[in-house]
Amino acid sequence: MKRIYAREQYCINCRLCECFCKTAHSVSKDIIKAHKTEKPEPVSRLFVEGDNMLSFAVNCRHCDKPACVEACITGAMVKDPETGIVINNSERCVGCLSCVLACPYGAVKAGNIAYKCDLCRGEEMPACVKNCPNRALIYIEGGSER
Amino acid sequence: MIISANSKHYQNLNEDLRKAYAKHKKVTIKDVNGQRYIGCGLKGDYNLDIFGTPGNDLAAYMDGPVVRVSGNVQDAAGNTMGSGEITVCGSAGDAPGYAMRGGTMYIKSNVGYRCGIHMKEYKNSRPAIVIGGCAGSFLGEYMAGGIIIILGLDKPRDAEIAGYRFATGMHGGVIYLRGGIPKARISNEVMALACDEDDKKIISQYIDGYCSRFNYDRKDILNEEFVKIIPRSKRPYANMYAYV
Amino acid sequence: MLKEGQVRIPSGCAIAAIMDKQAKPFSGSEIIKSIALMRDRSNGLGGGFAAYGIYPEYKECFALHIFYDNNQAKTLAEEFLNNHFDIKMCGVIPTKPTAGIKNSPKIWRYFALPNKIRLNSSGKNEDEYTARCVIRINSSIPGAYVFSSGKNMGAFKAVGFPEEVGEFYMLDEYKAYLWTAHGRFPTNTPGWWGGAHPFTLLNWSIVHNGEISSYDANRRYVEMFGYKCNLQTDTEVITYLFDLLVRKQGLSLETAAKVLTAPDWDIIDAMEQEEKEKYTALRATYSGALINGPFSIILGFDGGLVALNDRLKLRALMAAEDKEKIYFASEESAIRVVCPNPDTLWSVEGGTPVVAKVRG
Amino acid sequence: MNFLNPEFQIIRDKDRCIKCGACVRQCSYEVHVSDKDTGELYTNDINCVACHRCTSICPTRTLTVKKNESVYRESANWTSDYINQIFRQAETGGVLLSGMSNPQPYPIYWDKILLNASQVTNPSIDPLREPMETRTYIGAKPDKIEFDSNGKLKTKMPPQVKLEMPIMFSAMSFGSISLNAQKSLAAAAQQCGTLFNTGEGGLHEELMPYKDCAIVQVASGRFGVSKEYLDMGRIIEIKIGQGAKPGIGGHLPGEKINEDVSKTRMIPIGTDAISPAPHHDIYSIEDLRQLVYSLKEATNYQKPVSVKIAAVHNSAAIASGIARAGADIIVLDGFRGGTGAAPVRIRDNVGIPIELALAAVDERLRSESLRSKVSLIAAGSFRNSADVVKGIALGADAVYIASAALIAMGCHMCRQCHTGKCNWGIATQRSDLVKRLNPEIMSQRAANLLTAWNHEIKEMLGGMGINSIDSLRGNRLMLRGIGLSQKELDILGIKHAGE
Repeated sequence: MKRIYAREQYCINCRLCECFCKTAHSVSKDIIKAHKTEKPEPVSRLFVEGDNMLSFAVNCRHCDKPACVEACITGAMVKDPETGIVINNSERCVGCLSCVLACPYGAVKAGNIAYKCDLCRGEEMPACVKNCPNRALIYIEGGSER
Repeated sequence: MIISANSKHYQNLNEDLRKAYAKHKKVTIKDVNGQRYIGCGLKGDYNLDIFGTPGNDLAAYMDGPVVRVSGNVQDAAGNTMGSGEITVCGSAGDAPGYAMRGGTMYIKSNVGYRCGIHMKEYKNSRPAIVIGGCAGSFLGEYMAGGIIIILGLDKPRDAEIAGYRFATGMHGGVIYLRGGIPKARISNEVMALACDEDDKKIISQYIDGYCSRFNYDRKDILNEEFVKIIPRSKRPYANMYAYV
Repeated sequence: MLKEGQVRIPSGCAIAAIMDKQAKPFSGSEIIKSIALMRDRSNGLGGGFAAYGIYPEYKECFALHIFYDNNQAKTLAEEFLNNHFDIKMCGVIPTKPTAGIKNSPKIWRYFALPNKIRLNSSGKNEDEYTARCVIRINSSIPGAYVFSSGKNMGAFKAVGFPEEVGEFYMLDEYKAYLWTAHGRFPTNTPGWWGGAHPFTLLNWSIVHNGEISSYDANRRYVEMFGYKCNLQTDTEVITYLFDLLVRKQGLSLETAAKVLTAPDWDIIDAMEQEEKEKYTALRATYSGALINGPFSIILGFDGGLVALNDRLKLRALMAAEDKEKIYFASEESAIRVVCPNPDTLWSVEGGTPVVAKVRG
Repeated sequence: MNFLNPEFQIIRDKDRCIKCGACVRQCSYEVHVSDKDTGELYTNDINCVACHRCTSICPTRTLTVKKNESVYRESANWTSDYINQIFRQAETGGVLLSGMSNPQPYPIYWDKILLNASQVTNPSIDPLREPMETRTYIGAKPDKIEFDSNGKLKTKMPPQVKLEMPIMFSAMSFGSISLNAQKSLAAAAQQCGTLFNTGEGGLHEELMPYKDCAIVQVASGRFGVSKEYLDMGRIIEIKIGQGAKPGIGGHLPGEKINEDVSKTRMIPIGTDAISPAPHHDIYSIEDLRQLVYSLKEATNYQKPVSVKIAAVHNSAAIASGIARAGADIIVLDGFRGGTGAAPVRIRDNVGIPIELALAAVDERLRSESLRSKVSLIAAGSFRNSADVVKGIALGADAVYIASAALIAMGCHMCRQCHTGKCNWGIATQRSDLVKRLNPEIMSQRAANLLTAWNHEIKEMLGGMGINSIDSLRGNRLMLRGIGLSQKELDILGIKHAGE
């Protein structure tokens, strides 16, 4: 399946990926509203680690055998058998955060419930990849993960 | 009605012709040599039979008449022709059928450079040029519609059926060529395909026209496969521009 | 208003040529008939002819045809000629009054041999010596213009339609084995006799149809080699290019023609290695001699001619042959008017020279 | 106390700002500051150089860079630039240094030259469908081409280099620009069938795949020059001078000599890389011949040798001397050419415009029958394809571009190259900045620029009724001056519009 890969040699720590992820996961889909007025505040599903010298975006791997799915106590976390996308169903998630603990990459974000990358669900290009100004994020077929 | 062109200047000849058209639908013009604009702008169901070598711009803007030339024609025959028919029992010079919108040209032998340049079609008007021999370079340049059929009959052994930059800028219409042509001569804007049944019907129809006019045997023409050349895109240059 | 030479004038034209393949001389009436048929391609502001083999009795001498605007020009030019040449014979070129030919300058011809002493001390051969003298008269003696300088050949030209020019010079009374002709359609020349075609230098003569877009690139290129483009005409610069490439650089006529109308790079790229190297070398070296824009030309020389079209073939040029003769003209009808049924008739292709030489 | 008035002012639209902090993290000049406690964003306008990295990166287009409205009392004589320069010199006692090209309002002749087009008497040519050739061969040409009796080529051609378009990337060394920038240019050159120039910085090993489209430069410091280096280039260029700073050497400060730069320049890390003003083996024209031939000997006469000079008052005579010294190519660099760092007084006052120098050199070479033997490359601020067409019509075989290529890669002409803090990752060796320039993106942008210009050149040629760049070269009839004096027209060798 196509996955998002970070290329730290081109990551410039601008963190626009975070802004655009947050916007993509907002109701308004408007970058200013998403950041300034929308309630509940939308959550970016990825985050940039590091500083100007070395940085990279941490993102869900959509593992072949996802630990988060195994750890989920409510069945909210599922891997779509067709697309391979691992999605947290916010209706079912009770916020126990077992998945956060289970993820070996630290790619699931804790909040009231768990938040994670959904590859922008069927968009041709996830928002973070599309808006990365330096192609530090790429969305390609990259073999298997775990 | 028979008119002799006999060294007349074209203005005098065409003046005589205009008088003739007022009374006659069929006009034969003899001893033509170099007189320009014969049949130029002529509209209606006239029949012109021309003996000799008419000058440039034969049958330009012509709408309807049937013209037959016993010899060769010079440059720009059928220029911007609307409808009708031109049969040339010899060769044509450069740019025959320039911007032709309708009607048919049958040329028994060769054509010069830029044959069928900027031919176009609209609604039911679909111009066609049938070339019995070979063509010079830039055949079908800018071609936007219509049909060119090129037969390469009596082609010298080492010659190609058409010159360089074949179908350059073509963005409409179709060219059928008998046998092949080296890829290097064909422009990037077009692709070569095998002919399907519809193509074969069209080819067959025009070959019948050619054979009946020049007394040729169909079999001698259909003994080779035809290749169809069509444009890759209606808008070959759509991505070339940036707006500021 | 400035005359040609002071300003560059675009022009269109008709051209024609007839050559007897056995070098048998024939009257000028035939070529006049051929060029006259294309009257609609000229506008009466220039016509001319070149004839080869017309002066057998003086075939060793350079035949200098000169226009003089006034007596002073003649005095100065003759002084120069007497200093540099031995004049074997001279006189007025006979003409007859012709409707349409007006404001004739004085037209003289001189049969001349280079002055031996001067020639020797110049260190040049007699062609180069004579060419330099011609260029000097034309660029430094106001009102004098040498319009023909070959051996056993001559150019005849004037402001008028070509058939009038032929009548004016009584060319039906000359006999040549090769004739070329030109009818001119300049946009706006005030009508200067020197500007008519053919343009000649030594035995080269050129008639030309079209306007070249590369003019200044070509001019500045040939001027590096000692030529002076006084007329600012395409024809002049093309003549010099041929003279440079063939006479001075030693290229064959065919190769020179291939320099002027170089094959496109993609065609060169597709050639066999050896040919590719050859054409790449020619194009890279003589890039300043590439002629661009529409033209068809007929170059006359001793014993033959070259017919050449630009590489995109933007001008028409037809050729035909029968048993005795070879014909060229801008239009087929201009050939058929003198040769109704040639054995072969074809269109000269773009960038592909037709070289015709007399036998023997 | 700082006497300087900030040149620029940054306006932040608070309604649009989402406080993402990208501006803070992206500005190497530390203009944008985030308050640690409140998260509010502020600006230090005095540091702003108007490089526009922040305005470009800002996802909500919140920022505007303006000229500072706070002004000194106006004077046509004592402009704020001159006052600020004095403040700076008073503060430091230093020679003023700046990057990029001469910003002074000297006449730009390109903008006073108009091109011709065909109407009626000859046809314009449609470059989309008819062949339109912009290929050029550079290198010395023989006096004539000879064939043997079998028609085989007898003349041995001096080494020729094929350019698919008459535009090359001018010398920009690794050191003055980043490796990523150089890599982008190299890849673009390769893609477009043209050349890039290593400048005086050697050839980094990561550029080996592009060696066939490299011009290697030998300058007075001889940095990176080795037999391998000379063998690698398609052309060897001797750099005598540079348009931005004629008569001045170069100086790459030790802090830019990191490990990588040190390796390609073949000098220790941290040492200043000083290029002397002259080559100390060339004090006269015959010495140039000696250097030209030493390079030819060293490379077995396989490569054209080029000599680059700054356009100065006596360029025409110097150029004919260079031709006679055996150079295959002459490069003329006009005074509007860019640079990584130049003394401001030199940059702004020394040299002449490329248009005049080119016209004079081409004419002189022709009058001495030398022009067809050497190639002539013009440089020094070709800003667009029309400048290129005009340059070739004045007599150049091809042109060099550098600033335009950098602009294609993000350069905003802020003229701070000398600081090494280039926010666009171009004129810097700081790894956090260099990585901002992704060669995958930037090589394509540079190639796009060349491709677009080449298309435009073809359009202009076609309009003139010309289908080969060969017929444009030196074709000054295609040019007319507008608003120029007779003297200027004479030097340019062109007529006035309307003539």
